[in-house]
Amino acid sequence: MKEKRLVSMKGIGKKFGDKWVNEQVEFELRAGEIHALLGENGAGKSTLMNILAGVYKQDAGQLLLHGKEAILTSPKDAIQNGVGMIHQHFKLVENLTASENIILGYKKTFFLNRKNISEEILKFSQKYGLSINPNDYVYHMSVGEKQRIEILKALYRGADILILDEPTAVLTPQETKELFDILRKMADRGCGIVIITHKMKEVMEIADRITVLRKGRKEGTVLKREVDEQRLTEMMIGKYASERKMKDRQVTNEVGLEIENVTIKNDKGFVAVENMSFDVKKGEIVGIAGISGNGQKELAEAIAGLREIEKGNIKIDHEGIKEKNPRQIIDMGLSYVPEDRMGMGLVGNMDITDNLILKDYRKKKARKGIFIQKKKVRENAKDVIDQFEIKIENIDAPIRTLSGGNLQKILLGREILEDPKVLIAAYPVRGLDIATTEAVYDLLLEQRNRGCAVLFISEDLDYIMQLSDRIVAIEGGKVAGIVKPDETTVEEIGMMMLDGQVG
Amino acid sequence: MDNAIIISTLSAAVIAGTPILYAALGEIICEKSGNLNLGVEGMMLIGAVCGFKAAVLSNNPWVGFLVAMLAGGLFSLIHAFLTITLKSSQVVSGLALTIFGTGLSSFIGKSMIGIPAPVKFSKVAIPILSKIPFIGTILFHQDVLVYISYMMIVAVWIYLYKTNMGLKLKAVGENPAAADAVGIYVSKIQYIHVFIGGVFAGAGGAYLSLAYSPAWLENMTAGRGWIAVSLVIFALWNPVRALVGSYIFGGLDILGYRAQTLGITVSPIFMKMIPYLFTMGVLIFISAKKGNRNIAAPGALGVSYSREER
Amino acid sequence: MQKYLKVEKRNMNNQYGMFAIRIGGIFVALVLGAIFLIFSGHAPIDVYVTMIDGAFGSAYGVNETIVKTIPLLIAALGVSIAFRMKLWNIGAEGQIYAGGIMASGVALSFGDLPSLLLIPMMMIAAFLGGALWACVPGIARSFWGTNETITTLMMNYVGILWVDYLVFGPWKDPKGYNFPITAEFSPSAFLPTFGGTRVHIGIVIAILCSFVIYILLNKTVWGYEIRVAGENSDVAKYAGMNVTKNIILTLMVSGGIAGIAGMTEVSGVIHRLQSNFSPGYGYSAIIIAWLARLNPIAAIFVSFLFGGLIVGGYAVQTSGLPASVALMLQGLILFCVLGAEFFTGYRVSIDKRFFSKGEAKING
Amino acid sequence: DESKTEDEKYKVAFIYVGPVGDAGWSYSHDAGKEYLLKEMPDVEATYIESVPEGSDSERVLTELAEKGNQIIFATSFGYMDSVMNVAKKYPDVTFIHCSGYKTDKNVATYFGRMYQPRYLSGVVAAKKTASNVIGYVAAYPIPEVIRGINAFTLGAKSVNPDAVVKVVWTNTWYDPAKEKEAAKSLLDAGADVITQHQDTPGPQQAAQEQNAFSIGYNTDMSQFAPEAYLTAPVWNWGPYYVDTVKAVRAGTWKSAQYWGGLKDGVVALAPMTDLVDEETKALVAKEEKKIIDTDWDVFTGIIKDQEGNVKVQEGQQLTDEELLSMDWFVEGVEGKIAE
Ligand SMILES: Nc1ncnc2c1ncn2[C@@H]1O[C@H](COP(=O)(O)OP(=O)(O)OP(=O)(O)O)[C@@H](O)[C@H]1O
Ligand SMILES: Nc1ncnc2c1ncn2[C@@H]1O[C@H](COP(=O)(O)OP(=O)(O)OP(=O)(O)O)[C@@H](O)[C@H]1O
Ligand SMILES: [Mg+2]
Ligand SMILES: [Mg+2]
Repeated sequence: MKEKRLVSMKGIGKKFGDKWVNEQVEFELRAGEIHALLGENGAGKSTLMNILAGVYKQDAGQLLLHGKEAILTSPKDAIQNGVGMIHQHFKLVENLTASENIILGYKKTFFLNRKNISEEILKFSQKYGLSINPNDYVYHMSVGEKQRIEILKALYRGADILILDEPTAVLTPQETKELFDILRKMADRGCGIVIITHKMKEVMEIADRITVLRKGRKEGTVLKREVDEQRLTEMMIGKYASERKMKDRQVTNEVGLEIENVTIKNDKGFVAVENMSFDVKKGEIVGIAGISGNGQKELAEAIAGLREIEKGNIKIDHEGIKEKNPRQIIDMGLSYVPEDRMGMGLVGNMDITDNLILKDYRKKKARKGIFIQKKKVRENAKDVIDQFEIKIENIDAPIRTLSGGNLQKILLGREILEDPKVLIAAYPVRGLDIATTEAVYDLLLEQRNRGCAVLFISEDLDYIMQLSDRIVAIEGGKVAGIVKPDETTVEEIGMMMLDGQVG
Repeated sequence: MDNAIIISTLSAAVIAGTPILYAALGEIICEKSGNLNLGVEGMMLIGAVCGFKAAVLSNNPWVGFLVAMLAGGLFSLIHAFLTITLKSSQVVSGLALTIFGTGLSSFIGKSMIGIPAPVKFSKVAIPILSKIPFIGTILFHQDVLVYISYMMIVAVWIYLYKTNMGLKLKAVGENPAAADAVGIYVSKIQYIHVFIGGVFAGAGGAYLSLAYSPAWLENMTAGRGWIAVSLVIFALWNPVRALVGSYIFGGLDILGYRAQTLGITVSPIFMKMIPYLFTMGVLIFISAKKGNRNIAAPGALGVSYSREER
Repeated sequence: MQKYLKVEKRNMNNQYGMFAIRIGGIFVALVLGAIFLIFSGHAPIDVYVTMIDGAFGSAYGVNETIVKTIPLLIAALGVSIAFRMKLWNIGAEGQIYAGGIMASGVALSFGDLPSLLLIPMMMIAAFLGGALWACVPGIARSFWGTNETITTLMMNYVGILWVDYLVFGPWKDPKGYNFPITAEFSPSAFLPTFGGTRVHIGIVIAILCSFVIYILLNKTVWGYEIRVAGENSDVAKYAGMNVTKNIILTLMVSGGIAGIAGMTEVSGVIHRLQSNFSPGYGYSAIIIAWLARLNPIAAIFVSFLFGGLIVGGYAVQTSGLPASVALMLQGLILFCVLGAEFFTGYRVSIDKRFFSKGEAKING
Repeated sequence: DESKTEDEKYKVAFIYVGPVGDAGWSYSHDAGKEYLLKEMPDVEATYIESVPEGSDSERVLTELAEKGNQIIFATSFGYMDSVMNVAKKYPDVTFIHCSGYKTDKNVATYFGRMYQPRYLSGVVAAKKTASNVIGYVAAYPIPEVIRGINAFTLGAKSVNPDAVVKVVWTNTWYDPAKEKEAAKSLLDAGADVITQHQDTPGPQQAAQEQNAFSIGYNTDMSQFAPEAYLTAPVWNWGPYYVDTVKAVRAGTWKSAQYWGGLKDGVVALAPMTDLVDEETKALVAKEEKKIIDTDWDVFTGIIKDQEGNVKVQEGQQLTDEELLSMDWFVEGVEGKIAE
């Protein structure tokens, strides 16, 4: 079998500061294949692909595209060589429309004929079976839609090398399935596709070949049919993660968090959560299942006091929070791991110590009079780093450049150390590798077993089923059904999420 | 107030607004690319002095006007180099540009002091339009540079909203990483538009030294560059609103004098405060009404883009 | 060109390296300046010697540079506080004027009081004046999100005009032949000076302020809050901080400190209120705060050097250089110092990929 | 200072509040400096321009004294305190302060009776006006400006009792565009002759554009508005500077409050253009002679203020003190002295 080689990367090395994050990496992509790139958080996957996409310049090694050596000095060079990358954080201009984003920088005419363009883009998208509304502004769009725009953007530029960096992290199962269908179709047309993901199941489903990176170096490239999940995990982390033990929980019937007929509006002033009611008992994990954008964010923010409750009330430990400010709610025992780590939970430009005291800088343990006891809290930070196995080189450096997994550990560590009465965890494992995911779930279970009321928001139904004691399916801001995992199926919950019907 | 006085007041407002209109248009274009250039005052002075000198030497006001634009543009490249290539703070670079421009302009202008403009732009009535009652005299009995400013509004509006380049510009100003990812040369776009901003500021300066009060005097812009910077926010980065804003500002600026001739006895010092208080008031009003944190500011305004940053 | 270069971010920890790069920047400025000076018919070495000599070459020069440093430093401290919270207070100039007005008001009304009482009163008044000036933009920003860059700028003009109003009107010195100045303050309103120099106690106040503000910003709960809110107000709200209150408070403290610069100027140097008493200290303060990277201790040195730049700028005029050239030299030095900052944060190297052996290569 | 050798130059310094390039006040002093250099080649003159009136002036003055200047001319009112402070420390240096009122052993003041040529220019304006409305663009309500307006009005009234002088305050010394606007507002309000107490030619240009007439200030401004310009009251500091430097050098100088008028040549009315008719020229010449040759001066009674109250009795004259602190308008001025 002699296939056309689209990409070969030879001996690639890249360093940030003085640290090599890619070293001697060999990578090859053939036409018509879907090639999965695996590795722990921080293994250097995104960096390697960014080199391929012209974003970073490698410090060592050679890059061949379509058989010829290429020196990429900018993404433009990469695009001209048929490389299109869909980044982990979408690179879309929020206040441009879909079609504007797609043609951006590519149309050579002087005037911009929006009408023609949107017709053209509509046809183009239909050709690939990617449904979008060309005149919609990006800030209106769901994640799935945004991703389709990104793919169209690459295709529109004639890319035959397509890189997707964790495309499924934010998608619903249905959306993921659609995406995979599309990717397969494109591969069949002769494209080479690289997909980075942390979800083994997906790798086994979609990939033809798999390359594993470990600590910046290549661990190996294998054919999917020759390996299984366990073997891959071993390649990634050197050992196989053990089965999770669902330790016995402290059975109580006491309510920790109560949502009572709550109505909440979103940023644009529309009702996002309508007349919602449920409760979370102490020592219980309640999973919220729903397609993202159906009120989860608004609900979580309202509980944290960051959003006004229009109607109804929310009670933590039987005490209403309606007239309380975020500070008071924190003091009542709420911990909140928000969906947007860097946008809300952590400050990228501050060091780990400053980030760890974000919630209790006012409390005794961090403060003396008007002063913050930097020395003392720095010592505490070291303990946290050890306890949660956070990989950090310089404790006084801003946390901005840490990998997603480490950031999440910092965030979770901080919230859990508070010994909360109620813990909200919104998409806590998004973008995390298997080992870290397991670690996070263990932490959540630990909290539950300690007697904390945990509200767990996720779009991954498998995990919700595994972890939750009860599941609240929501759709359109309303409760579609409350079920127990052992009394239902993934399909049933999926149905509830989609059309709000209780099966 | 009789009609004639109202007309002449409004007509004067248009003139008073024109130099700031030019500069504000330029700053809008510049800021649309995500670059905040606070050196408008300096660039206007450079435009004023170079335009004047060129007009004197060539005995042709058009040469003066073109040279002014070129000079303003070239001068702005200092800021471009510092902020785009060297990623310096845009605020500080702009302030330094004003300091430098003040010095450079008076240096260039040393030999031009006390010389009247041998040529200048005078008023020309546009045949039919100027006959329109009321509006005609106000808008169409002005000098050529005022007419050019009308055309510039339209041109800039089309450029920003109806061309491919305008789209790229918006993308660069909103999200340079996204623009970069689709192969737009972010720094090239920024250089070009900082340059255009300088060109317009130069034109605004030249309006002062070639049409408004044709002569070169050191520091003759007297703070108009700063007004232009404020106008950009006032206009929410929209050229048409900049037009309205400039004329309102120009009008408020001269209102104090008109009021005095009518025997209104409010202290002229307070009258002088009105434009500033007015700008503040309107800004507050707009933001209170919109309830939107950054209203229409380009998303990446003031931040230097660097590709490998995380 | 840029294509063949590799620009990488670096975390420079080497203090000497940083220092060397900045000195390099100044050196480049001097070379560029020299080229320009030669072209315009001046002897560069003479000009530089005069400049440095004027600012630092004699006890008198140093004293005068210190006199200049006082308002620059205090105002720079003021703006640094706001900048830490990413509040772009460019209204220090107006706050200086407001502070000057309030201090003068106290000095003119309570001239009989002893220094020990009067001067602290003036200082408090000046603080309140500056704070008042900054709280208008502060309130607008925190409640309606109004961009404070422009509102603070507008308040500058209003402040300057208020001084005009007062000195032309109600506060005009009755014995001053109707000239637009207030009466001279009573001596008890003068800040004490050192020896026969014009250096006044304001320098002690300024340096004290630097340390206090350093501690305030870096060691206290409030400093922590404004840093967090400056980085990301959503995080601050999430952490239960009262961002609305902090915006107003921070801007008021920022303005209040700048207001004190107005007080030290009228009470320490001019001894009365007059039009345009600040020649743009508020704007220079922004540059200083930035070059000091918002570090109050660094601001002491930067202000001193900046003061020297201004004093030296006048000194070179005595050797026949017009003011315009002095201004240009100042601008040039600023440009180069700013440009040099880049090299402390980035490493530039040649992209070796282009120069390695190999067959035909493709790129954009 | 006796130890100086013959060939060493005598050092004199000037400090200006504005840039030399303002074409106005500082420019007029610089012209005086140039005249001094021409007349006395062995004098070396330094100037420092754009010195703010705040704390900087004291240092600049000190520096100039340190540099061995024998005489320092401080050309703005706001330098007064600084001059007094520095003069105490340098008793051997002579300080001459323009437009102030404080003196010392080594500090004198000097100024010109600009109101005299202003009076004459009032005559010119009143003869020229057809509308009987004359516009006056005024900078700030300080005694010097008020005095000028009053003198101008008295001159105008002396030949044309129907004339009124409309005043607009700009509150700037130096903003050509704004000053032009102020003049335009006066023209729109019916004025057909414009005069100014401003440092830029903006008002002149406004007059020319609207086919009106104009009277300049500071220096001959004819080139800015050749079709409108009639004349201008101008400063002529040169001769005074020469006399002062000579006197100080000769050791004959004494501290004084010098206030020179037409007689001394410090102020003058610039040559009238052809737009002024012969009759007016003759009339002006007669008035000028009266001021120079007789005891009569502009502010000789009977003079009434705007409300019609008699401020100066028949035959009486205002004292210099009263002139220096003038804060009221004479009858015929339309406008208010702003609070
Ligand atoms: N721009 C940057 N500046 C400095 N360090 C960086 C930068 N980008 C990445 N790194 C560091 O390089 C290493 C590799 O990062 P990279 O993003 O490639 O990992 P990854 O395999 O994509 O991880 P993840 O699964 O979390 O996305 C990490 O240690 C990260 O902290
Ligand atoms: N990220 C966003 N979230 C919510 N609304 C947005 C977002 N970006 C833009 N908008 C809104 O979308 C509208 C269009 O914004 P945009 O900045 O594109 O305007 P524009 O094309 O620059 O035109 P104009 O200059 O007239 O404002 C505005 O009303 C703006 O408030
Ligand atoms: Mg990654
Ligand atoms: Mg917009």
